[in-house]
Amino acid sequence: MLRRLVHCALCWTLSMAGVAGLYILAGAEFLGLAQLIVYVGAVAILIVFAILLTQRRELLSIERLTAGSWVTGVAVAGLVAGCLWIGLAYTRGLGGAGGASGGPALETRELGELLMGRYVVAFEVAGLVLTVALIGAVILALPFEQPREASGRRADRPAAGEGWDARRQGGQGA
Amino acid sequence: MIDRGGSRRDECEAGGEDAGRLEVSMGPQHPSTHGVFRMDVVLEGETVVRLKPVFGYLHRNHEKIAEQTTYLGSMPYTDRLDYFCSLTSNWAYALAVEKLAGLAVPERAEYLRVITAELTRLQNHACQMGFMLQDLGAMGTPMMYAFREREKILDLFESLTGSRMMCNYMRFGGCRADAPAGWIEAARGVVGDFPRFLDEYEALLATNEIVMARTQGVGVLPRDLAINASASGPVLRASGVGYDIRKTDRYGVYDRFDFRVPVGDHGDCYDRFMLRLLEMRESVKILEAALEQIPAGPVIDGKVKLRNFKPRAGEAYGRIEGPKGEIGFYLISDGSASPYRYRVRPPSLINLTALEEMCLGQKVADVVVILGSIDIVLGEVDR
Amino acid sequence: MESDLRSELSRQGVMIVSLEALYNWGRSNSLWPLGFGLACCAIEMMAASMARFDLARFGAEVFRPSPRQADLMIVAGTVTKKMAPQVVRLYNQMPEPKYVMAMGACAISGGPFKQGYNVLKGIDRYLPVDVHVPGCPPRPEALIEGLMALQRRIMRQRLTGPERPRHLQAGEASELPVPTLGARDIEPPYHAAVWRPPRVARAS
Amino acid sequence: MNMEGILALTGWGGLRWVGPVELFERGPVWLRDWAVGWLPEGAKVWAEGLIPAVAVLAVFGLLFGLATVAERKLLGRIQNRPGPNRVGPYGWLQFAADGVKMLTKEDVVPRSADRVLHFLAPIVMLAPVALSLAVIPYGRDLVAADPRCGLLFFFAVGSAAEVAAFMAGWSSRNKYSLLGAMRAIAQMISYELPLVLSALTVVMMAGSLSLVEIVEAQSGYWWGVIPRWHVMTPWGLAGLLLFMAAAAAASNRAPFDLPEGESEIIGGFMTEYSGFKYAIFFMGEYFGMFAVSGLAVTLFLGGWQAPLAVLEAAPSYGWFFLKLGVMIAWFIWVRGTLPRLRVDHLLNFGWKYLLPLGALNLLVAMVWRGLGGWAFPGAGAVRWLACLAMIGLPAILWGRLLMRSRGWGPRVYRYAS
Repeated sequence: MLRRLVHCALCWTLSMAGVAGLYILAGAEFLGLAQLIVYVGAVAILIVFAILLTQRRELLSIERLTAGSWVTGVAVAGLVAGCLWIGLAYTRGLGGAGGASGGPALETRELGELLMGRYVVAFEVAGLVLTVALIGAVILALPFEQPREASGRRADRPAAGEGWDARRQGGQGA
Repeated sequence: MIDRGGSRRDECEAGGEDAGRLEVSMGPQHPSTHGVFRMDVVLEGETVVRLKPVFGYLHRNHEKIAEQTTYLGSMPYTDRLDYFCSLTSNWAYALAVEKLAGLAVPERAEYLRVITAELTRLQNHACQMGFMLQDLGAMGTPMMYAFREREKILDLFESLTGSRMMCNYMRFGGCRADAPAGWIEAARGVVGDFPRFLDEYEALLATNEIVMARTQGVGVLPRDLAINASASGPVLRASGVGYDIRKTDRYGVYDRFDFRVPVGDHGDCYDRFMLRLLEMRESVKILEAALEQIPAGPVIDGKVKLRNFKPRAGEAYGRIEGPKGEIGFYLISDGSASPYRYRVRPPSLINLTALEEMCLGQKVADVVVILGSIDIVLGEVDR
Repeated sequence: MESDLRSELSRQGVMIVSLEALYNWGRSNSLWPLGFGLACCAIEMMAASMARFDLARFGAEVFRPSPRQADLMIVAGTVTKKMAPQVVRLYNQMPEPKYVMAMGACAISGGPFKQGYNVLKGIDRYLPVDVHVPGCPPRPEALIEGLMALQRRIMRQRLTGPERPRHLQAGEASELPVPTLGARDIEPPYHAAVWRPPRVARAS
Repeated sequence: MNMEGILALTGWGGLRWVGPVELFERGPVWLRDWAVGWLPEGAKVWAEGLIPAVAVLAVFGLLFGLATVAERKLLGRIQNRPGPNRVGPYGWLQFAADGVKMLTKEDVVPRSADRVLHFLAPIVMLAPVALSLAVIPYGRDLVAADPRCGLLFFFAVGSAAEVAAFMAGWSSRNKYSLLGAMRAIAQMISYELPLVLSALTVVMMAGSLSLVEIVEAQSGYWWGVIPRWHVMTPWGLAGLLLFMAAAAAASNRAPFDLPEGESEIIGGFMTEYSGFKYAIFFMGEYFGMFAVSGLAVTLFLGGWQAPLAVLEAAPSYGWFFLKLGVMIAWFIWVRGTLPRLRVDHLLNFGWKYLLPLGALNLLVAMVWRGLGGWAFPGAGAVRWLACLAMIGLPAILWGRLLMRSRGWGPRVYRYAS
């Protein structure tokens, strides 16, 4: 099994790429490609970065699965597969695969018009929330003000490790 | 740390004690350490928080070898101290021995010494700028241009001394050989063409935005620290101290030439870079005057017995303004054929002592630029 | 292939290139040196790659900073006893086929610094040197001649038989042991696999 | 040339007389149709996908080889030296020698490396870049695939390169590699935004995400002379410059080659790669350069359109590859001229300079369209200059301001008394 978090993250990326492929197969080209850009290009890298910058070493490797967790895992997987099966069985009646041929997928232009017309409020609110999150992240990431000359001279510099620790605690407190 | 049965890989992954820090050993084989120099750097992200220079990968026992050989026998070894500027090392050593033995130098030899020393300064500074730009990532083009000029000067050296790099040209009481016919004219041609190269270099690089962004405010060496670290040469002058041994000692015939000593105000890499450019312009002025004024006459005092050379007991320190700073030789004679004590004051090593102060708080990419701006040669640092 | 048959065929307009010739042609014309300077000779090595001499003509200007991508190690300069382990380690990190050129008197024998306590008396005690380029330092032309000599040597190599290159011999160790600084001196003083002390013939 | 033309195979093996212009223009398409025509019905759909793929890979594979030699020769020219000239005629077979050597070189995997990821990284690097070559129209009707969202596809598959860089850097278990990977990711993420933003201007003006349609939107001539390429408009010119700056960063080319900054971090994420894997990385990088250059040609330089009506006789793909060559030469020229940026300068340049200007350029394009209704004499020139000033002045002033705020600038030196 995958014991290393980075491997797990990369596998997750692969599955996201697979989902994007499903979207494209279903005729939703725009959605699939957007999924690829957002999840493979950005979110996966964020996750990987987060793993790399994690301070706690014990978080980086996952304990080998015990017999009990095996059972749980298989049970959950079976449950999910069952749900999917039922779902598929019901939709089969809708007449063949939606496929690229006569797909119900939206044209990019229609998608844009919907987002800017009918769902504009929801779209803008989501945008606002994301902007607030972005600004918050920038504020969190800003370095704490330190005396300017600290960078140049050894004597004025905080002793090794001090600056780093202070920043870390500050970051956690904020 | 708690061992949870993780493999060595996991430890590696977590970066040892503190995952935020990365300890990198730059060198001894690293494209930008100018030889076999090593820096143990501790990085926080890309910022340097600790830097420990490690020397000695090119320790060639220069001083011990010199104490076992004759005075003249050390002359070829001084070539290999700073292998970019063999002629200035020659001169400094010859000066020390001449002081020790009380020898005078004929006037034409003094002029030849000045000419070769300034030509050495030209090629050293040009190549140093090329190397620094290489460290900045300029794919070799500035270096190629610098080496193109260097080859012209090396041709002059070769026809004068018989060797491109290891000239072994100075002798106690003069120079080994007179300039061959037409050499002065050839030198005049090379020197006359040099300002064009300087203009080209300055136009291409001095106001380049990337060069300015990468070097201005980077690797600042404050004035008092530069003095305390006994830095010399362009590194010291960039920190705002107008100290030039050519002016203070007036050794050789430097008092006959009109030249200025440029001084920087910021002490950063850009100042060190620009000072070398300005110094080259002054060197060209000296060279033009020297090539004009050079008198006829002998180039070596014929009475000096080089073969069985035994100066009387005593001590002497001879120093000159080399391209990298004050290069000096300290000799103690016990009256025998080889020095009792032989000591080099290597400008590269002494300028390098403030390296950590300059690098702390900078990015790892700046470290190589700062190192390049100091202009070290490992042959001289490690001796 | 028989040489007369080959010449006959080429007269008929048929180009026959054996795999061996192709392999040798490829690796001899693409010798990427390790960007690795030790001392004075390194400057002449750089000069050789610069405008006037231009090592690039032979396809050898790609000085790779990482040993993983280099083919040719030019040991340019004095190898001290402190540096020798790193030099051997760098050689070990290079992938096969790899070549070593000892450039300059110091790398060949210790040169003018031979009497020094800290200077290795020739890198061929630890590495299998293919080409020696004498001089102190050798002129760039000499280095280029050394490179061409290496190219000729590679072109002549047969890939089978007892003359085959080192990296194709089955029993050959892929890594050389790295010397260490011992209590008094660098240990071992030489690798028996690559170097044997010269036997001086004395009149009895 | 014989005006009657040549007997040529057209379509499904049919023979007819065609002129030389049509032969060269349509030749590749006929060849494909002819080859597909031989196959049984079931294999046709596969062959129609496979043949363009093989053709694109073969053409760009050869171009990769030639570009490496051209780069070394051109760099030599910039640096006063001849460059490779011994292998083959004028040294043009140098890439073959390098290729043979790379193929036969030992493949070293460090002992502590993560073998699987170490092996996969070059593939993950090369495959998406090769995919992105599929949507670029190389000539009239010469495109491997024309999805409705071609441009989006290009950027979407390109984003996998970040993952590859990370995989390479992390799996090598080398500190320089890790530093290089971190740099690569930070750089690619930061520069994707200005890249997309400058491309978005074109999408807005052409009204389509399909690259084929974008090229078609640039057909025709103003006053019969000046081609209607986007680069001939102020927003297109600014867009091209912004795009190329961001493209150099996105494809790790100088002066943005920090991820493999040789003088600082040895080889970046490629430090531990040898032999063929290294060659694949190298290839991926060049393919990336070709892909963004091809995209720039498509978006701004009219794709395969000829610059003059009389020159339309030459095959369209010829024009495309000529323009591509110019772009590659530009990349090489920049590489031979400029020093490298530092990582924080790089991010500042991306976020504080390219991004705002890209957004402004979007606005300029809107103004350009809005002013299209003017009809007084000289309206065209006024519209042109107004839009240029709208993007040009802020670009210069903002750049000056950014330099000034850091205290960067030329200095005057004094002399000791």
